[in-house]
Amino acid sequence: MSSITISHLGAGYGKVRVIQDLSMEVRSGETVALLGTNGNGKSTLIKCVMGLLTPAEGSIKAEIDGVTHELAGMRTEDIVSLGIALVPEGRRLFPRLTVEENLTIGAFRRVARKVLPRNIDFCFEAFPRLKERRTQLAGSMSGGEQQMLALGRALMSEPRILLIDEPSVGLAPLLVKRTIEKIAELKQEKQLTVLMAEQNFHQALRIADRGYVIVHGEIAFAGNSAAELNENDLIKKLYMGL
Amino acid sequence: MPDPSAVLNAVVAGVLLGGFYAAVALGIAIAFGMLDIPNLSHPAFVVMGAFATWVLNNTFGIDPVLAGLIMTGPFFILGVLLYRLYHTCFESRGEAPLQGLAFFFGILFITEVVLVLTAGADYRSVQADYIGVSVNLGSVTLPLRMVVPFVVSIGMLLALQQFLSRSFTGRAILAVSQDKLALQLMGVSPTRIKALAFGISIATAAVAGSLLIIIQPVEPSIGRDFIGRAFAAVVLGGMGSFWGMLIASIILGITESIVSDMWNPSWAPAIAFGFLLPTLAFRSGGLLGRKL
Amino acid sequence: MTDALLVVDGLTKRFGGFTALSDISLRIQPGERLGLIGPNGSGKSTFTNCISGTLPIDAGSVTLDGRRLDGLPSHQRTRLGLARSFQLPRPFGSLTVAENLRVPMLYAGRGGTDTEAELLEMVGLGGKAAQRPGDLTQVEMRKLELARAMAASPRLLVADEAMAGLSNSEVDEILALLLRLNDQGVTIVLIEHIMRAVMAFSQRLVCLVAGRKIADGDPQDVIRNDDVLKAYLGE
Amino acid sequence: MSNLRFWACGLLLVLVGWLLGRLVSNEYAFFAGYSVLQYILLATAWNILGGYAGYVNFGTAAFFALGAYVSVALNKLYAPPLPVLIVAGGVASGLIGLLMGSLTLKLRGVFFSIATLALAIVSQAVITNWEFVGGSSGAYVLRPRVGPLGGSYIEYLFYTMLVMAVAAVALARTVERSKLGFGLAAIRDDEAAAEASGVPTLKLKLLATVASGTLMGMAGAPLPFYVAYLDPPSAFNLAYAVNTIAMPLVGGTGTWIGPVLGAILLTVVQETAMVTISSAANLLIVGLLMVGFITLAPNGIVGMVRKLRGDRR
Amino acid sequence: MTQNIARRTVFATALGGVAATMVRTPLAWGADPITIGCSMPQTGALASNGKAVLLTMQIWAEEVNAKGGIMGRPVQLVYYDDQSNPANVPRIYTKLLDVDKVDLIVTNGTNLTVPAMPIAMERGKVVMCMFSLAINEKFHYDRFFQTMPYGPDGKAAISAGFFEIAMGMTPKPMTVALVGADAEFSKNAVAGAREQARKHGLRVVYDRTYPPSTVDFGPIIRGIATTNPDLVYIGSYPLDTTGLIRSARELSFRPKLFGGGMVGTQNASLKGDLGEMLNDVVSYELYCPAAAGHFPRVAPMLEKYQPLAATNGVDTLGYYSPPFTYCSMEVLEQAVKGVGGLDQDKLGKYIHATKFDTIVGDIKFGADGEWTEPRMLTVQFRGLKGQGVDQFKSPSAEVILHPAQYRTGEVHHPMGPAAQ
Repeated sequence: MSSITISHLGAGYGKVRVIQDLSMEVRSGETVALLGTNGNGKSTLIKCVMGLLTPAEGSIKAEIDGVTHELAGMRTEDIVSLGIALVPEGRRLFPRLTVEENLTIGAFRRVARKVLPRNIDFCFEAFPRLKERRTQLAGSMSGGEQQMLALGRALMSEPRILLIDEPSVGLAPLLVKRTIEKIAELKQEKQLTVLMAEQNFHQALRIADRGYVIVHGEIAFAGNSAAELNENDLIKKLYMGL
Repeated sequence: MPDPSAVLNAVVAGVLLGGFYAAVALGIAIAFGMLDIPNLSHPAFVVMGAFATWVLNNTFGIDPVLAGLIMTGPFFILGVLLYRLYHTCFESRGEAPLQGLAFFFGILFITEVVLVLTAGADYRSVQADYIGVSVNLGSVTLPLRMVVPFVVSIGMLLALQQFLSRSFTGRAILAVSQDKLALQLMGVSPTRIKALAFGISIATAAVAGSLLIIIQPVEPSIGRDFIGRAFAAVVLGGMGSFWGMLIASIILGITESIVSDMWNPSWAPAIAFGFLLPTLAFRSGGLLGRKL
Repeated sequence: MTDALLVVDGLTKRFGGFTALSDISLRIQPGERLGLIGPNGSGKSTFTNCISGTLPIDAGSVTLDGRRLDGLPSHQRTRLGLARSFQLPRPFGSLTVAENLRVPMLYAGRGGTDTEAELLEMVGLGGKAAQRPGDLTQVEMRKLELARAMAASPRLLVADEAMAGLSNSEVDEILALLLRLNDQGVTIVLIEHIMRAVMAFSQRLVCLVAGRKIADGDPQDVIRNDDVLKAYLGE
Repeated sequence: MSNLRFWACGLLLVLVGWLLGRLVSNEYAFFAGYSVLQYILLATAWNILGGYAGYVNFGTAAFFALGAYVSVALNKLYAPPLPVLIVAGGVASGLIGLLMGSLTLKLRGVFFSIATLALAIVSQAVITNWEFVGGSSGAYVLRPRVGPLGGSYIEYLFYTMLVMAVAAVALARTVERSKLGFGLAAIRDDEAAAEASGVPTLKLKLLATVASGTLMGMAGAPLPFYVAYLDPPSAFNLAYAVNTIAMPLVGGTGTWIGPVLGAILLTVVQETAMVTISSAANLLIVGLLMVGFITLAPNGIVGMVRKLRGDRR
Repeated sequence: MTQNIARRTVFATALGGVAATMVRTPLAWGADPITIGCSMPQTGALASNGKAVLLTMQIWAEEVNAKGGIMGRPVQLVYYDDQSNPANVPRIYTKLLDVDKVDLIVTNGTNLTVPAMPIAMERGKVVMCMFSLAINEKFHYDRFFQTMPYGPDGKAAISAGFFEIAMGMTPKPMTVALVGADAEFSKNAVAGAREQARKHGLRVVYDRTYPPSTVDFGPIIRGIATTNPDLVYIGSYPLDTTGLIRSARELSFRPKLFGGGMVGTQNASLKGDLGEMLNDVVSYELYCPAAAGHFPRVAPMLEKYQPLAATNGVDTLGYYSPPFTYCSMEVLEQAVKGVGGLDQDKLGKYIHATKFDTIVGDIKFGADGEWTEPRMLTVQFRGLKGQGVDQFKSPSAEVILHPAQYRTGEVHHPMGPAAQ
């Protein structure tokens, strides 16, 4: 069992408040999409969950196997140790390490070290391209391959909850589609709880159970199903100014 | 046309010398190349390592290389503490580069003076069976005094290379300069990793110091002679790359050796450094550095 | 057709094995208000960097008012009248707000008659002249970033996501500012995610997806273009 | 400080220096004063590149020693008056700065720093092998007893240095407030943004390197007369590089007053330590002071004063 | 004394800036002291020598004061650390002379003395100088005196003995290699040797210098060996002396005669470190046990010096600087007593006119304040085994070859293997 409950969260940078009084939850085994265009607070929210940004107010509770942890105020390293992993926006690979080194470093977490060989095999099976390029430097790969590596690297830490920030960034449409499908596939195989921030609305909804639309740091709409979100006008207005 | 065996001898001597330079530069390759910490005082720690080796050798008759290895422990702790100070004062405030340089200049002075005050200004040297002995391989004469440091240096480099590429901590050290935030997302504390890596970098100074005192007697102020050479080797080698640094050290060594032997020793360091300027100007990534 | 102010022809940019921009061609008329859209990572910022000379290009050419810009360093392009603002504001932190404007005025002021004070007044930073950028709010910082670009008296201004992270009313402020500038004869390329602003501003819209130009034309047509919709909303 | 006040102060300083010189009977004041002024000049010169543009030069000793050795060489050939030697030393060091800068200023700052370190080592080797200026055995430069203005020669050296130091500080202050100063500050804060604002960064950095090198060379030109004997290890002494970096940092970079304050503070402390604690411990104090200052007041004295005044620069 | 020095070090270290008072040796008596000022390197490259010199001066002062001072007045030393940097020297001597108003000054080393010369000359002060080479050739100052026993022709004196011995060997040597460090003393030593070689009709087959920062001397020795010289004359500083000797041994380079003006072979720790590698090496000395019979007062002084040196981390044998430092101080003492005051003019004239009986024998100063007769000892190391300092206390470890009046043995050549 693994879930995240965010209540009355407020956060920002310096004097600028990006998120106000935001509450939401990700229940165990769900894939939840966080929708909205750039600059509305999706990344800020993700940063708060990962401890990269300390929230000004509110709480972020993570429940993993019956134990509840308050994430607000915890250090990133400790949050990762709980079994929460993030695939960051822009992938943030270690460009001068090889594919395999990038994967291995993903398994730094104690629990993950023991199952390193199994997880590497899993990644290579899931992403055959990575196996072909195992000795290549991560920085020299194409965008799609990099996104696969970033996903694989996050999985290496044996997470229970996976956060993904903008997986479609910089990818050609076909690759976006494949990446999104891959996420669904991995989630299934690894029994993960997934929170995915994504601007690509339709692609995200293909795999999401539910979704929240964030506008100016507040939840503008909470859709209990993909269909509900699909039918909402707010999205088109927000996205295309129509 | 110079005698081929003379050339061979000069080249071999240069390789051995370069191996020793690599031992001094290794710590800088880690601190400066991988962690972005401009530790100008590293050579002073090398001299401190030499004095520590002298104490152990002189009082307990411990073999210098072994003494150097023993001292890696205390030096590691010293390095961790120094990094903590550096981190709190500069890195965490985000004003590292310029102030950091001056900070390490200050540390260089302090280390030197502490040595003068505690160990005196006299020359210190160690005793070991291999000092003063040579072996002959065909027409090449190898003084063990240079061979032992070369072997230890290469050994240390290999061991560290293995540590960096095989262990989790090692890989985290390699990664920390590339993307601190991403490393945090792997569950690693960048500050802890950097402290550890800096500790290792200072620990290598203990070994390099023991090698230095095997090669020649030391007195507190000689560390300054190595600042230029060691930094040059690291920059020429492409900052974080051990192999690049080793090759650059050996190039420096061979140049010095050949120029000394065949032409005029007086110009040896200038020519070695002469390499550095054009390399910096036209190939700023160094000789070998992983591309990107 | 009048002579274009900026002509981009076959611009291509690669990073290692990754093609960030491929064969982009674009003409911008004097006085035009052009919107440049595209999902995150589609190459918009790389495009800005390539035409402003921050990044060298691998193929193609960039011409401003008949003058080839290829190989010219950024500062000369700025002096020729091509100014840009940065996506994340990059003010000169140790200088005051007024001094931030003085730098381009001194170095690229192409006979512009505005003073620092007038410019600051115009962008609404009138009272902040003596403050340091570190003390400004997010929106003020954006305004400073724009004001600094304007201080170079540009003929073409590339505004790179000048509104990201701002509130509705703040977006309107910046928008009004840009429109006023355009009134004064400055050609503007607006790179933006906030569609409301883009639609309100642009006379013409260009859409980049994965480093390719997939649409160029009337804004209303462009956002109804299937490819654009797909790129944004997915299939 | 207004322009008028600055120039008044500068003039006053020269006058007071001259008057004090008339009043003070012991020459120690001139020798010590010379050393303080020399470091004011060096620190100010370093700060033009290091403080204003943010490029750290480790090679102060190279520029400084070059000025000194040009002076030795010319003195041996024609024995021209000191001002001529100073100009020549400045020109030579400025040219080296130009050469060095055009090769390395395109690089990231840290590579530039390492390149300057290499420059110091190469130029020391060249001087060591240049027999005309004494090579490694050193050169004797016998100064006349009496300076051209009457009074002892060291008095003359002191006044010369006083004028140069005041002029350098005035130059630095002018640069700071000029178009060039704004350009350099922009480069220091954000090089890409500076380019985008039309600042020709490479040209300005070169200009700063040349100005800085020229002043360092001028600072070195009178040195042979001060020490009477010059050999490469003392001309290229590491102390010059260390002090000229430490002084602006301790005083505060980015403004003309910082290096001045830093130079005065550090030279006075070093001198006091040297003539009171007669052991190795004097260097320890200097080291500890340097480290202490840099860790506790990272923006130097100027930064500290500003903080106290509540200005958040 | 031990305690005094140790306490001072601790005190200065601990209190740092506050400890401004301990420079002048505190004195109990009321009489106005005679102050002797000097600049003495305590840090940097020359600290090793500077510390040994200072220690000897303190021993001397202690002894003089114990005997009741000079003319009833105690002596007091005022010294500052110039950090081995000549640029600090002018300030130190003007401080000493104009502010501290010391009565007498002493200087040490060539490049740390020259900067003091104009200052002393302008004030008409007697300069008692130690361990410098041919300074007064430039100044011709009649109140300058130097106690390093080079004699009137300094540059030649360093190498004269070596070449005289070499030319006495059979068969006569034909070729010589010259090598020296890029620094003041060694450069001059080699320049002198070049003259000597020409005088004796030797062919110079190698003549190079090397930078003092050289680490591996193997290539230099190889370079010399390829020219196959009969003699190798070296001008070097301590670290390179060690490097050159070690490399020559390791490469089994054994010319007929090897050595010369090598600084460092006089230093206890380097002697002990090189040990048997020194066998058959020829170098210079100012004093060694083989000469003890000629200078009976040196041994008792060194007995005082040696334990103090050990605790201060300086040269523990003290054959090099201490006897001649002590001698310089004795000359000053006798001159002040002889003149009956501190009048610098009279002191200068008195020192020129008098033959002094010192710890290192009778000396007389001639033109330019140098000794009238050179008295550098040229020695050859013999019969050393392994490493260790103590064996150097035996008169047989160093055989004096030159000058004739002190000779204790004949030259051994060609150079044998290290272990004999």
